[in-house]
Amino acid sequence: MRGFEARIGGVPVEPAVASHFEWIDRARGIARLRTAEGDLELVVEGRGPSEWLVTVAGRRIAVSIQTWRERMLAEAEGSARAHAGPVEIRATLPGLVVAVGAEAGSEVSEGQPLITIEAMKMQNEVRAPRDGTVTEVLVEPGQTVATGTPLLRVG
Amino acid sequence: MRGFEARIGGVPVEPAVASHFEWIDRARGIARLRTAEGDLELVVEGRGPSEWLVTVAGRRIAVSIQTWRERMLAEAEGSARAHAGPVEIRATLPGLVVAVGAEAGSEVSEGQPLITIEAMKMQNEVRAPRDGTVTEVLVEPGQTVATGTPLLRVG
Amino acid sequence: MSVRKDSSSRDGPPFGRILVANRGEIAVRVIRACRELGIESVAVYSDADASALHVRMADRSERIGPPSPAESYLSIPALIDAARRSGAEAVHPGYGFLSENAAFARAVEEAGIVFIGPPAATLAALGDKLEARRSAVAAGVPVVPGLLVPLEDPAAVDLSEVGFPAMLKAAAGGGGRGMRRVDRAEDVAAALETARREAISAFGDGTVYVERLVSPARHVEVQLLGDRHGTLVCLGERDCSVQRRNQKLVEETPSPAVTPALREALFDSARRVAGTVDFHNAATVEFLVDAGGSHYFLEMNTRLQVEHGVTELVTGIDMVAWQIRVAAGIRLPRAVTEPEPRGHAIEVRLYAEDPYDGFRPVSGRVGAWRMPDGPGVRVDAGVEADTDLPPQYDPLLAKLIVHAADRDAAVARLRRALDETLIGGVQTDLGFHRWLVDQPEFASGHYDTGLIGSRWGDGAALEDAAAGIAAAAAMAARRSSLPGAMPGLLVESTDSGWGRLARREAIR
Amino acid sequence: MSVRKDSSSRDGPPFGRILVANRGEIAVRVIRACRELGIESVAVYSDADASALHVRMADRSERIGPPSPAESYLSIPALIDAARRSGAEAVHPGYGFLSENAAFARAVEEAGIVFIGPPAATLAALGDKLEARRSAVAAGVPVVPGLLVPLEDPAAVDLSEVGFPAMLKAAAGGGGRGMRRVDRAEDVAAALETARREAISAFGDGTVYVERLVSPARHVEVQLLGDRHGTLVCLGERDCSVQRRNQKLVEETPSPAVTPALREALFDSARRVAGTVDFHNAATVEFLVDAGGSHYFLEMNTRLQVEHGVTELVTGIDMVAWQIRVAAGIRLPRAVTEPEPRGHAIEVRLYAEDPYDGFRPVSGRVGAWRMPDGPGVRVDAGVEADTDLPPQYDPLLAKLIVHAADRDAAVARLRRALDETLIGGVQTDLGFHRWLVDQPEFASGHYDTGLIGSRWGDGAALEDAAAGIAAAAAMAARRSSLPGAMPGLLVESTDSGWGRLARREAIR
Repeated sequence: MRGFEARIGGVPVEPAVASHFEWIDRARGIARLRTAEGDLELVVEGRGPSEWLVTVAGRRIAVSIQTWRERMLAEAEGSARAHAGPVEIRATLPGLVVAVGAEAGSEVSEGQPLITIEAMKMQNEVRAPRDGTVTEVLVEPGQTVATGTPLLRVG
Repeated sequence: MRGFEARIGGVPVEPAVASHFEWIDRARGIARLRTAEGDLELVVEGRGPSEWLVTVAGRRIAVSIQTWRERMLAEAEGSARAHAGPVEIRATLPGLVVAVGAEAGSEVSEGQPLITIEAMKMQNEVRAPRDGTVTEVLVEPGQTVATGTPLLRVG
Repeated sequence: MSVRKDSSSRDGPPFGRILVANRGEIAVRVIRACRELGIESVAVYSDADASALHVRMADRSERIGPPSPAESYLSIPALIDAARRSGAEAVHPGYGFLSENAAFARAVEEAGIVFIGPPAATLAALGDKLEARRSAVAAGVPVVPGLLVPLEDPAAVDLSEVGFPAMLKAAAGGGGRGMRRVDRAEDVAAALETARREAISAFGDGTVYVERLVSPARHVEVQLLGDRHGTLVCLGERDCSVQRRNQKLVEETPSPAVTPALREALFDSARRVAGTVDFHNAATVEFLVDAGGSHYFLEMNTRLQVEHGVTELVTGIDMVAWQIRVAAGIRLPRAVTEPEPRGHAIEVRLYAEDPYDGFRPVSGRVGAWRMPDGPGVRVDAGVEADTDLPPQYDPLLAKLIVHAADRDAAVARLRRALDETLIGGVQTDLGFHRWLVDQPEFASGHYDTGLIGSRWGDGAALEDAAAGIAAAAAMAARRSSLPGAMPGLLVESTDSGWGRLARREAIR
Repeated sequence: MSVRKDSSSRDGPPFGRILVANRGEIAVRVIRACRELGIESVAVYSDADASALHVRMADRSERIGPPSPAESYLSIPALIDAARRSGAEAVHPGYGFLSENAAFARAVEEAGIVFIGPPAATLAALGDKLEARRSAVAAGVPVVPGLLVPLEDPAAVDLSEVGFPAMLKAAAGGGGRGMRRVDRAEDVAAALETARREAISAFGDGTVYVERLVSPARHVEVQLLGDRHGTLVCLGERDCSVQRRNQKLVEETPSPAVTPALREALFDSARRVAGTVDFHNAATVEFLVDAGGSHYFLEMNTRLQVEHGVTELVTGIDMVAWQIRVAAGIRLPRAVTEPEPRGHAIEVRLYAEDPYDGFRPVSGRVGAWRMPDGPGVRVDAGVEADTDLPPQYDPLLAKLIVHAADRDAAVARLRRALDETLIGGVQTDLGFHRWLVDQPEFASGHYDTGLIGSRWGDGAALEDAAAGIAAAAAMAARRSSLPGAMPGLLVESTDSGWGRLARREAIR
């Protein structure tokens, strides 16, 4: 397919056989795909040229469509990130910080609860991703955080 | 209003007092207008910079928004057209030509039925707009016409 | 014909696959019924409809020809081919197109496929309106006074017994086509000519007859449903008196003009007419009701009607599902034969046509498309946003149907739903419906088939308030396109306060 | 309080203007009811909602503060100010936010405005779930075995009589907040800590009590409607057993688990509980039903519930309209007090949340938004296409409600409606609902509150078929963006034939 490869969660995926693709509402990503099993309507949203979010039967699936060159570049970058020092922990959901159980300098072990975020209805624990030392705490109780807000760093 | 004038059917119209205008769906022309009487949702579709079709309470209204310079140019052009010789009669609805009652050279009088077009459900007569001589017949029975298709010319 | 079911059992779908021989909203309606019954649906499309909503909603689709209806949706060979190719066990014809065409029903039957409708012979008998008039008379049902034979040479017939004004009608007619009003004996010849031409063009048969014009009149019809086992049920009446060019625009049930006694009489007449033919399907018997409450048989259609939805809402019976089931030989159960109507339903038809210019059909492309929803609102649509409207087909876009506990609540709900509706790209009849819902005649239920002609005409001239709003919006839109325009405040703020709300008054 | 009507007359609107003290779909629902009743509606909005659907649909609107709920939708002074400024005669609180807040009801009453709900004293009495438990016991209604007093020092109480597993519950609770399951006595102290913190945060009151965990259990509730003249009607029950984190996701009526005898018992208990308080409004009495068919009172809410729509569809009664009318002193007529339920209705809640990740709420921006319509489908939505979802608020996007003649038909209709639904921009629970409707437990009606936990978890791993389709679509989309791409055929045509249709099987 013109040198593109599809990956989901980093794993190469063989695209379904499809004979036709058309946009029904391009601005909002509604598209129609004809496969051997029939026509499907999907939502296909671009996040830059190689990153796509495809909603199939209600499930939103992140798909990378990359050329060989793009893949090599991305892997090099990812590899560089993995070897970098501190881990930054970010909020995975929007909510209110209700408790912070660590401070700069705390020794923490993998899985230890560090911060409690209250989303609309629930108390959710943010846990240490690995053993280490907290180098910086970036939020405090009472603060509202969005998805992706940096919470703290573990060295 | 920055030198613009609004006209409907060629007649200047005083715009309603409005404090806010925003697009809800710009691609399709859905907009919200705040007037002294409350908020309204409308469909506002552009046909070139100065011609707009605004649907208010289900009625589609053609509005010209022109600067003084644009208006002068348009009027000069319209005046030139009005003095030109033959009148071209065009279809005002899509349909099937089922009868043609004139040929080149026919003398016709204002209001005389010339062509019958069958739209989905009805026989519709196209009549002579003024006295004159038919100079050209451009369609024949059995032909399908779209809105705006030239039907015949009267000299 | 393979009848797969002979019991009222609802185990398993009545058919495996159905070809839907239609387009637009009715094709969508039938496809939905198939999906709910677990039946695969096969859409058909002309080249103008390759990406149409009904094609996208069906499980499969078959191309049947170029845009011209004669070569696609009216082409019996193309449809039979499509049914065979797709392996369909039954064909649903919808309404219009070939739904009442005896030759099509026969071709379907001969292909070993079930026609979801009556036997071809019934269609042939009912297709001749004049023959149907004679049968009704024989069954003791009142018909509109007039001829029981074709009108051939007007000079040879004494029409004074029919009386004027009179209506010329095509014997093969339906849907308002081939009809002409005549006010004086001397106009008959010319009108006959036009009516014949229209009838030949629409139906391939120029036979025309004449009836007295009943006016003022209400158009009231009775919905029937029958199975293959002799069961016949009346699912109530519908009032379809809001018409332009003899075509329905708004329908409601129950009819505000029908008393319990009249309802009994209408049901009795409908049953008598239905008894003259063999059918197992949805069917409608249409009547005119005059100012004195007398009713006259007009015609019987053994197919689904556009306006079946109001009956579905009030009875709670899914008529399309039952049409399909009875075609498979399933018996109507008591839940259907003893309907318990509840509340009041009104349908308005949203057409691409210009009510400010004689309800002239328009084609083009629908842009904005926002339909109402919420309690008691049903929309059966054949289009969505950004849909081309081919000029070859009927301009019906959607049906907006409301249901509420009583008529006043239904009218209020309809007004609310119309307020929520936005359509762009083409002129529609939405403005007419918004006007209608505020008319005292409609609010009180006291209207007749003359309402549009006498009260609407081509609509009121554009009011200053609406013109001013249109001008303000267009000016703001133009300014929003200028370089450096700010979003939001795009018109001069001369008054940001909120006055006493008069929005509806201002723009109706 | 000015009560404008004291009869069942429906001449003229019950109020002139109502402030809707809520947002999202329920604000839209109340605004629609106002419009149909001829009442002017006043929306309120925080800065995050200035262009929200409920604001655009209302006749007028009032800003009440910044996005934080505490400073806007939960701010009593801001709402009272808005009501006064707008000249509202009544306030409808919707559900959630301040709908059960006695202080708010009192403030509204003291401002001389009608609170569409019960007297403040009733809210105060019912707000304490522990107090409500004691009242139910006194009224002879069975409650879940457990404490009738707060749990303060777990070490000082013998919980063996309650039994394990047990549930800790906030006395001021509701909506699943402040609840914790405890499996062993030694876990009580830690769980109590968390439950208290959640309760204080959510309700400002850390009182917690303990009940035995009834499992397996069905969550069944009875809908009541009462007027100011002592009339009280049971409008049937709803089954709300499909829950995640003790919050409802799907509701239906009638409950497949309720026999006529159990229905009588539930109605009797509901009336007894309702008799302990003074109310004139919509109200719900919630019960657990165990595997043996015994029922236990949980709580009573004297407000509209999210799931009121299924009851409206089956009874044909517009509950919001009647809530408003009874608040104006209008008497419930016989059409309401003698409901005639018809058919079966199911509601699924469309939330912006990730069912593949613990139903985690998500915020963002809804892009594509295509809701189903056609027969038997009702959508009550709070958003439309291109709508921002502020992170501060409940992620309910819309309720999709279906109605059909019986439960099997309703399930089939729900499946069809879910098939038609497309939402982009954010992950929603649509995939969960599509899964649910195909589960044998759901199809047969034999499910309980443990269904999601035991059968869904975080959903199945992504299947190869769905992954392949996503990959094909993304690849085609990328290729469609390349210079020189042709519309239409954007993927290589390796097979243009149509195989036997297996679309649903492939992607479910």
